[in-house]
Amino acid sequence: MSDATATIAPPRPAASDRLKFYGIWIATALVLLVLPKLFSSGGSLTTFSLIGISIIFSLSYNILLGQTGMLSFGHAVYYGLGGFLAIHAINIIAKNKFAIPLPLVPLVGGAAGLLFAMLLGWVSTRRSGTAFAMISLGVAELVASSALILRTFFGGEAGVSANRTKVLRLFDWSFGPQIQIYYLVAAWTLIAVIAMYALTRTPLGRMCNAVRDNPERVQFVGYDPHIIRYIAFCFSGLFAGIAGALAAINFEIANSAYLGAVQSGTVLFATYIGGVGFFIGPIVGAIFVTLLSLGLSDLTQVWQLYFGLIFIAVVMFAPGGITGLLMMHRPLLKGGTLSRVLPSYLLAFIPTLAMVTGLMLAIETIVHYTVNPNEDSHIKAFGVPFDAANPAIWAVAGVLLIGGFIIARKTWARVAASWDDALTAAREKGVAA
Amino acid sequence: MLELIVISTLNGILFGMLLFLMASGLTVIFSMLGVLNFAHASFYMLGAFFGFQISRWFGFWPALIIAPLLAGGLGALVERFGLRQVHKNGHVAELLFTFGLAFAIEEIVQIIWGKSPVDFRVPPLLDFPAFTIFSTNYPAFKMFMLLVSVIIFIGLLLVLKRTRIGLIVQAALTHPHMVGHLGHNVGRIFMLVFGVGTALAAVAGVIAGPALVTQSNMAGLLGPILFVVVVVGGLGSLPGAFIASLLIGLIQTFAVSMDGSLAGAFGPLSPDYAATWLSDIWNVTIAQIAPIMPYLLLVLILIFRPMGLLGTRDT
Amino acid sequence: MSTAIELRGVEKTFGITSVIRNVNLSVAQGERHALIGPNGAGKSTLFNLISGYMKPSVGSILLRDEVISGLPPFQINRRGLSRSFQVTNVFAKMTVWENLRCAVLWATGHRYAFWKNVDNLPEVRDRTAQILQDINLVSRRDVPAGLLTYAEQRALEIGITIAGGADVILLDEPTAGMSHAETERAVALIRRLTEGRTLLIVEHDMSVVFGLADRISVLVYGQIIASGTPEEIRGNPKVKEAYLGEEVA
Amino acid sequence: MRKLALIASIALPMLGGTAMAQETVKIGYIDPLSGGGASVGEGGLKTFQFLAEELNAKGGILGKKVEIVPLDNKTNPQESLIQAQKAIDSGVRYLTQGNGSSVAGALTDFVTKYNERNPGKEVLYFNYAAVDPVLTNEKCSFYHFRWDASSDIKMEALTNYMKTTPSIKKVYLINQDYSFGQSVRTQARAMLKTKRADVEIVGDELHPLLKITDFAPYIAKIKASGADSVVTGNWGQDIALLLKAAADAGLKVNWYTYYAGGAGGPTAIKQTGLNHQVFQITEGFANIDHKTSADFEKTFRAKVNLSLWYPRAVNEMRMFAAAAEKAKSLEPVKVAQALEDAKFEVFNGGDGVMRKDDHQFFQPIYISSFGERTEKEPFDEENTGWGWKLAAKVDTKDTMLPTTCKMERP
Repeated sequence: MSDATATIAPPRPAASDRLKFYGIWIATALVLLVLPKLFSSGGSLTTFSLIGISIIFSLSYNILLGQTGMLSFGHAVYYGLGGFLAIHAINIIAKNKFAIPLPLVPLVGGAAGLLFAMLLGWVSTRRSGTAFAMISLGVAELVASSALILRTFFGGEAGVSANRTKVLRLFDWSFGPQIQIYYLVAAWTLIAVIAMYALTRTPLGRMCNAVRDNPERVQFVGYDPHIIRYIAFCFSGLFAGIAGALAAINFEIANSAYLGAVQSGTVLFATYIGGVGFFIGPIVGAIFVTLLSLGLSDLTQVWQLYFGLIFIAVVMFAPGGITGLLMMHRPLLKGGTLSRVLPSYLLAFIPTLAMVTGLMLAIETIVHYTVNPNEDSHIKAFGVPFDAANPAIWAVAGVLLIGGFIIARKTWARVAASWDDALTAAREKGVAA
Repeated sequence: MLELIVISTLNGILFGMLLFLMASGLTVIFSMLGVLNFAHASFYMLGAFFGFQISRWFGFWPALIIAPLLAGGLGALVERFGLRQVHKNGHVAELLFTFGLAFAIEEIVQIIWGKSPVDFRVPPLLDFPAFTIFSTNYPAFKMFMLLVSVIIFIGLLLVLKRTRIGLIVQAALTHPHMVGHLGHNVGRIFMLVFGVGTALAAVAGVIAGPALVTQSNMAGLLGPILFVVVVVGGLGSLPGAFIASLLIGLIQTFAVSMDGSLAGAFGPLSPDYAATWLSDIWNVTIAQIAPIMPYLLLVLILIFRPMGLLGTRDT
Repeated sequence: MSTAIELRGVEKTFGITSVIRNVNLSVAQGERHALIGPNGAGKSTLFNLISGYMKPSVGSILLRDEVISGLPPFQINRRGLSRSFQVTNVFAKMTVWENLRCAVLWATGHRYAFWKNVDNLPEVRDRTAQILQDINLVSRRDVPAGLLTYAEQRALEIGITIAGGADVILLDEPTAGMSHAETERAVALIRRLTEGRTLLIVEHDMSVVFGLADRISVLVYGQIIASGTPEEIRGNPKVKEAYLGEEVA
Repeated sequence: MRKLALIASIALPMLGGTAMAQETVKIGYIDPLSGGGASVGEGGLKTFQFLAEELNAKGGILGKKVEIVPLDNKTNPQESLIQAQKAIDSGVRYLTQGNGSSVAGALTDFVTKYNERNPGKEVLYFNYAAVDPVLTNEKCSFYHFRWDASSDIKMEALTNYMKTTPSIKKVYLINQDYSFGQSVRTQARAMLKTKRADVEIVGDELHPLLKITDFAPYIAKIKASGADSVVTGNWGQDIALLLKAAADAGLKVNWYTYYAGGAGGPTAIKQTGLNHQVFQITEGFANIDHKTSADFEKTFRAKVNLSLWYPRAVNEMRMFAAAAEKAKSLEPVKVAQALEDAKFEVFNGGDGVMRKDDHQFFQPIYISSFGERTEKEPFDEENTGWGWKLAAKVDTKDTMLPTTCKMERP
């Protein structure tokens, strides 16, 4: 490397940076190791396992959406096929007593995801943008419908089940108890996350970003955008397959729901709500959406409506997702001007909260009258009991909703203004420094 | 046999025209705004439910007018206060917005009208067999559906050829980049086009509601097929959408009436393979795979004509 | 001297409109060749045809005696022809450094590699750093391309074009919209960067054209009406009549 | 990742508490309570809550109050397993579910494996509506009990009825293309062959599940075949749309269905005007001439504003209470042993027995038709004015089918 490069190119990470970088991974591993000691009930272990699976799946989806700019409505195809192959693999291994332990089964799922992505991806990645989105939808419908026709392989409606304890045991781990499954999922999650992070640092990963930003220009620096999209698609399928296999191991069953539109929609929601612009985004989204979908249905009957509204709100007001919102504050934090926006946040928080509360109250009241009109009007939503027949409640809902909106609008303008202020100040400081 | 062919052709054309009613709005919106409205089928559903509710209060005929106007008005509002806000974040964000919208509309419809089918009936005026061929009745309402579709089709053609807005829309269809140069009233035109497009879908909903089923999953059932139509026809091509609509309508209805399978053609499979996936493929009849025909067609088109039947442009 | 680019009877029609009509053009190796003409003459279309963005309706295009018409853009680029765009066309969300690095990767042979750390490739770093220095954007290294000033984006545009090391460079109005001072800097930059390479440039600024070009071709209504040295063009009555008018005379 | 721990610490308490000393008998009701199947799931939930109240009014089971814990499975097998795990965490030892054989299959598997891996903490699974025959044959489990008649049993009853109905000559089979539809079709073929060899099967159609919006093409085919009867296992919109298309085309046949009485079905039949042409095969219906069940139906309708869809749920809850009393314990394994071979006078009258071999409940099966009512049919359905009328009763002994179940007992 020439001397000039050393001064011009971005500096190589210092030893301390590198230590920090590896430290984060090691810390993550430690947290994963300790977590079940803190929460040991079967339910929380299942929740953690599901979150891990969802993290791999969402990150694999973000290889498409966030990194290569491909919006897919059918990513569950590769997840599902990975799951099915894994289940069949477990059954075959158990039947023939092959010397393959359970922790290696996700590789089968990954291979299946990769294979089908290679097969189906060549045609669909020829187009990008809206056409690709529609094609992914069509291919997903095709595969999901075929799953019900190819009964021997997919097991029809009932699906295919397996017993994960019947394969070769390692160190006397039967993989019956959920705790062992948790560790299996945690290990694979760590491996997959590291692998997918590494992928973003390769020439291919960088060119994926280039294709996302400007597929036209990519052609004029020697690259075929179709090939880049195709390879990205294959990787995405590979990791989705691993996630699917882990899900199959967790549930010990694979069925057509794995391949379906709901599964594809969920991963899209998780990834986008988390934020597609940052590597960590889908991880945050996977955690958020998994917890929400497990918890929200206990709190309200119409959780899916809230789900949809949250998604629309994110698309409209926070296109960077949760992570995008948080990362916006990094320059302020660095510039030391974060404190300037906080008061306006506090100011905006109160009327916005009032507005949201009013909206929720209104929704729950309406739901009571349309869904259960003959029942007792003393209902409970989000753990709060109230009387849906009480005109005072309606009035409160109305006042909170409308009043909150009017006031909140003004405070949002203030937030925007103080934000600009703080950013400018942070930039100036940056220049001064 | 002849009976089946005649009936299937009629049914196929009917279904195709219904698809085209929706696909036309979708295509025009796509050409003008550059966004594929994922919630288009949801407006079809809204049309059906509005039609159901209004026909309860005022009868079917007022519903046929009011429901599309309502749905179209909603569509215009969605464009004005939703899509336009999202526009600055690019097409993916717009598509995702309509995706979220489709999800939310389905939920809201479920909350208001429930999840089971509602009792949306054919108006008594049209509740009689129009004619009988080979002892099979053909309901008058279906003829009415066909008529409405054809009238709207002709009306659409006239509007496109004869009015200023129509000319702008046509220009947008052939030269999407020119839309940006429309000047200051571009916002209003977008709103209008979106409103009219969704109103067309709602018309389809009102007339299909009584004939088929009015249920909260109707959008989810039809949506994917609708997108197949516009991709197969060629994104942004109105004639393409027309041909693809009829093609898919006919393919689906004819496939249903065929019992052929590989086993039928080449004799039963050797018993050695009876329990393998090969036997699934071998014994499946064409009728069984009728509903996946559109998707098979999609894949074939993509392999041989990636731009669609009459498509000229990439997205 | 051998020819770098040769166009033989190239025509391009859109529907019934013909935009390029029977164009024959040859640019010698190492030559700086300017393409001028009034607005709408088809200069950008000609660039699009040569770079593979469009396919000619009739005729053929050769790059160092090899037919390239009909090849996709990336194939042509890999054969050593690179172009810039009239409207800035960079990777807006990526930093200046990453923009240039993307343009270097194929040429350094890393292609679709997914097993190498892109930060650990010395030759990529060297070359990117070199280009970054060449286009004077070292101080803007970590700024997303979308946030650069117009002149900086134009410089980056040129940087991306030459970064792959192509020896035939097509520049489409590289100084359009620049101030006088910026234009002078840009011309100096172009002169330096295209040293020893073949350059085909579309330009409206006549001082740039006559200061830079070895040869000039004049395109009017899709046809080349004259080709020659700056002096020949200056003196060509047809050119004067059709295009330059009193401006040069 | 640090965030994960934080979020988890906030969110987890709501995902599952700890099992406390049991003052109540908790029954986890796992069925769709949101999404497409919710109307059905809600109806079932109200039924079980009504039955729980009925038991509590009599002092509960072994002095403990019965509580129904609603768990939304979104008609998704994976989600059902999560919900089952959640229920178990919160101290539920009895699960009940009915909608969807795929869910039932997954739950049986889960419960069996869970009990194997957690001896002493067993869980029982009461199935009130999933009719896939494999659940009491190949995939039978000691921990699974089914109160609904399996689809094979229903077909056995139907074909026994057909045996005595000479007017049926040409039968057309149309079914949904999935395991249940398949089993209806194959059983119909096999059983008709032995019982009524003269009946001609003029058509055998499988169509995709819940994907068809217009059945007109299928009706054209049925018409062309000259069938006089159609046998179908269709449910949900697939039966409503099928009948609608038939009425539109003026098809005059008798419909023998499994689920024409499901939610929305009666409305659809009334709409088509197919008066007493649509038959259903059930273990009971409102207009059976039986005093106590008619009284029950009246109170139930007044309270819940629904007709009783699941007479079998009544059997299930009452037999559960009886078995617990008999075993003098609420330990699932003991309750399960008490349930085996339990005899029971069923809700609509007649003998019922929970067969030990496969944990399938056997009961009288009724064939009824839907149409205008006489004074013998007091109840209508879905406010249509029409009601179910008895066509035939098949006795318990005529529904007994052999099983291939080889049950593993603890």
